[in-house]
Amino acid sequence: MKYWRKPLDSDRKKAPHGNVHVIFERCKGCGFCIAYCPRQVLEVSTEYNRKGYHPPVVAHPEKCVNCRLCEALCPEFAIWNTLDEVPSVE
Amino acid sequence: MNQRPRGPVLTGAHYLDGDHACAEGAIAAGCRFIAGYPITPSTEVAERLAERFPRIGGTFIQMEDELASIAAVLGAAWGGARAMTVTSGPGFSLMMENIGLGVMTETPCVVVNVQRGGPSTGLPTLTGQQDMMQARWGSHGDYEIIALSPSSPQECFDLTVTCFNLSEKYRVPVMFMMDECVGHMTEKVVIPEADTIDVWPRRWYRGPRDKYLPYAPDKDGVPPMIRAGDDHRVHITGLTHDARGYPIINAECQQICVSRLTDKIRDNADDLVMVKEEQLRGADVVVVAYGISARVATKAITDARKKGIKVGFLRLITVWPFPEKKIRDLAGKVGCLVMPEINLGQMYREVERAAAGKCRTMLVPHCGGWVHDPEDILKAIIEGAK
Amino acid sequence: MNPNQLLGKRGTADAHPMEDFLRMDRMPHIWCSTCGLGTCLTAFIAAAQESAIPREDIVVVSGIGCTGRAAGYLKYDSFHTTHGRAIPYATGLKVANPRLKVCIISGDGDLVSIGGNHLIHAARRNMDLTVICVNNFNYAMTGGQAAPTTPQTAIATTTPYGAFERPFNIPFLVDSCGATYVARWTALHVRQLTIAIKEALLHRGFSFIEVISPCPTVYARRNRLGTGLDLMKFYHDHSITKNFASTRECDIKFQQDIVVGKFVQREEPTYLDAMDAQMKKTLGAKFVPYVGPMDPNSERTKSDART
Amino acid sequence: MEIKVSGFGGQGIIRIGMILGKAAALNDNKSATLTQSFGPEARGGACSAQLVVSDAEILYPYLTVPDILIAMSQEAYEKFEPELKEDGILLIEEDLVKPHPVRGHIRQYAIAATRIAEKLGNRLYANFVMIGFIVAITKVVPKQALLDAVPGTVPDRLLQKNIDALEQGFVLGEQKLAEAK
Repeated sequence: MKYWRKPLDSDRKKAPHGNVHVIFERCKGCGFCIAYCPRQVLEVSTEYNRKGYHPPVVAHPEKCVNCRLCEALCPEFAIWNTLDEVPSVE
Repeated sequence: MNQRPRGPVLTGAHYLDGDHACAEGAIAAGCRFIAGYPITPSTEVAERLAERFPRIGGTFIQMEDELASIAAVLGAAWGGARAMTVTSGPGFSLMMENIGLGVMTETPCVVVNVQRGGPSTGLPTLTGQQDMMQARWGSHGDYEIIALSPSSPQECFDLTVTCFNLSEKYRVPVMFMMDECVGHMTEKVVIPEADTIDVWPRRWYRGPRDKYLPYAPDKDGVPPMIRAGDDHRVHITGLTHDARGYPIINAECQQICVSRLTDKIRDNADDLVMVKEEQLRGADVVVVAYGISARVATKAITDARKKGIKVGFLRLITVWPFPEKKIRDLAGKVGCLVMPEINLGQMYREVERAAAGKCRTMLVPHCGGWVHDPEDILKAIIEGAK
Repeated sequence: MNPNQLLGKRGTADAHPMEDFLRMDRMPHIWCSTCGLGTCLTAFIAAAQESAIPREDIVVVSGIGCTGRAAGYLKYDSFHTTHGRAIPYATGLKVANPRLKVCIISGDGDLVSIGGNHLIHAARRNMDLTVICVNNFNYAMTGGQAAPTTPQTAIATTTPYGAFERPFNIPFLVDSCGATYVARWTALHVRQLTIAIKEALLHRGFSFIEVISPCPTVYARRNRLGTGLDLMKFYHDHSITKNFASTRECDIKFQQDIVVGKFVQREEPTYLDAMDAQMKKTLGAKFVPYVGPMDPNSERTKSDART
Repeated sequence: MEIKVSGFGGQGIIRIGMILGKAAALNDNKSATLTQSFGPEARGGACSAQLVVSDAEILYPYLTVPDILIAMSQEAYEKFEPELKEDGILLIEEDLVKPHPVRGHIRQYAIAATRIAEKLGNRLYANFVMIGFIVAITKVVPKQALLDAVPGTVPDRLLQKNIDALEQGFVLGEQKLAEAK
């Protein structure tokens, strides 16, 4: 069961904005981060890393809300978020 | 009457059997953790400690089996306790895997084996000396071990302390190879004043915390130790490892790791070997024995001397590392080495090997269940003197 | 719930925040791509930080197998023991130094098969340990043999025609043996898993968490279940959260719904509490509580012997 | 001196050997080695304690030819009597052992230890009756050495009862000895 609603205080509260960091060579290309990013920030890269995997690329950096789910799911400690000082307005 | 409070060390003269004396030895050595599983004829040691420990600040845990007992002992040793477990043949077999882990991770602890007749369930209430080779070779892989064997309840006390000391000094599980006869034999046991008992401390690491390498040895080949919980963030593994304790799965690391584990015992054999020598000079025959067999052999030796035979006596207190040099030296000087043991030839193989054909060697075997008839040992001495 | 609070400290632009808690000189770890074990480590590290337990007090013990390697990657005092013996080893550590928070991270084969006896006895004693059992339904390290958790009909190398033995329902097993905290989550439920590990670490008594985790290389492949990502998607669609569900109802059937949640949380005297109480009761003033471990700075054994 | 105490498990056979040995080793400046053998049964199985007492260090700890045999069951009597030295001392539990004609120069004395113990309130005191009896007749240890050895071998609350039993055995022993002369 899924539904999305617009938070009542969305006009006052700004969603935080995060920066996604990826260590390209550490990734084993499982795709967990891409599949479960709630904001579809990530996409599969076309490039290979040295191990022959396709790490994620940050395709839509502006969409990141710093939820850190990619960081929590990554089995390789290859992706993480930092909080942007200036929250973006969406 | 003003009675002195009873301290941990039971100083004074007591009438104790070997099992109870061993328990008191453990207390005197500073052991405050024992994990065990009931098995005849060793249970008295655990029972006595279960009764004594809550009165002196020790902790006893009865585990679900011997696999668990030895694992808990290894864990406790790394937790910072001086730890011991007690068992007999079948339980000893179950402990073998983790004795290997103890060797590999250089964990000080004492494993007491009150031997009974085997194989399998064998003779639960009767004696044997049939685990001697298992003590040395029972776990898989190449390793060296220390094992001592007592001949009297007094030695059950004294040598238990020595076992702990050696395990701390060399960071290796030490096997205390008792047998049912010694374990259930009661004699006067004199326990010294606590201050006079030599208890060797653990080889604690005292350098800077972040510089600690769990397997970087001191000059004598033995690395210093830490205890869990002191923020050294060590990794301890049964895999072949480097000085950091990290697994390195290759032949080079195996060579360094395993040869140090064996060399630290082999190179210090002179320090480890304890024997009692009696009338070896000019002897035609020397009886080599250990444990209860050594006690029984004394009668045969006395009788043989009455018959005018020049018999020497070499009693092995350290059984592993095997007192090879002693035997080799003797072999060049005497006509025959006679070895009674309550098995069909275990330590005898070592005697034979060390003698290397330089003198005759004679085994006086016994399947277990009882000690030798001294007459049989006497016959061998007479035969050996011919 | 602020999710940020469940992830431990934040990273910087240069470094992943978990690096300080991992033995980075041992990375990359040996686990396959799309294996869930790395995710479990992240949850563990986050929970350990969130618990506010001093880092040096946390000790990790593992057995043998893929999950058995966990201890080797976590930068805590960590012990990689023999197959099945992590729990008794941990018991020794805990009893020898009750200050320690001893956690076992090991696999289903290690903990429930070869170590099954130790598992049930530690639960029975309510030994104050935290057990994280990563269940991937097979022996992965050795190539995918059947485990006591392999669901019926699943293919493993030793059940080439489909498993037919009944598998263990592990939460039910440990619950019935006396575990006082029991939960099950999947590797996908990172937030809930982190909360559960944190609760387990702070729980007094035997706490047990089963983590269903994908084994892409041997279990999934042999059963044509796709990659680990496909299994994560399966967990997403087929996990049913039922907190405090009866553990009896938590059987896992091949590719059917998985009941997850926190099943048990109760207060009972731990092994050490019970020992203490009983000794005080029977020995009274004669009871001398365990002296604690030897102190490297002033080893107590000698002076101890003199008292 | 070699002493064999025999009977069945539960009679306190080992404790007899234990207390005699303790008295000799700790209170009489002698060496005393106690060895035991028992079956797997906790109660009722054949049981014996062997005690060697000597002024010198005991090298060989086992019995060769017992000087003294205490038999508290028929089975033990049948089994061990033939081993007894020709001029040894044989002590038997009167109600439980029906002896054969005395062999050689053996001196044989009987005591109803169990019956006496039951009169004292519990048949478990039988071994202490026997201990007193043994010491009175064989003089293996001085009486005071024996009395000093008792504390610590039985629970404190039962100490006096056991001493009473011991005393009764001792008195009876002295009587039997006097009668025999």
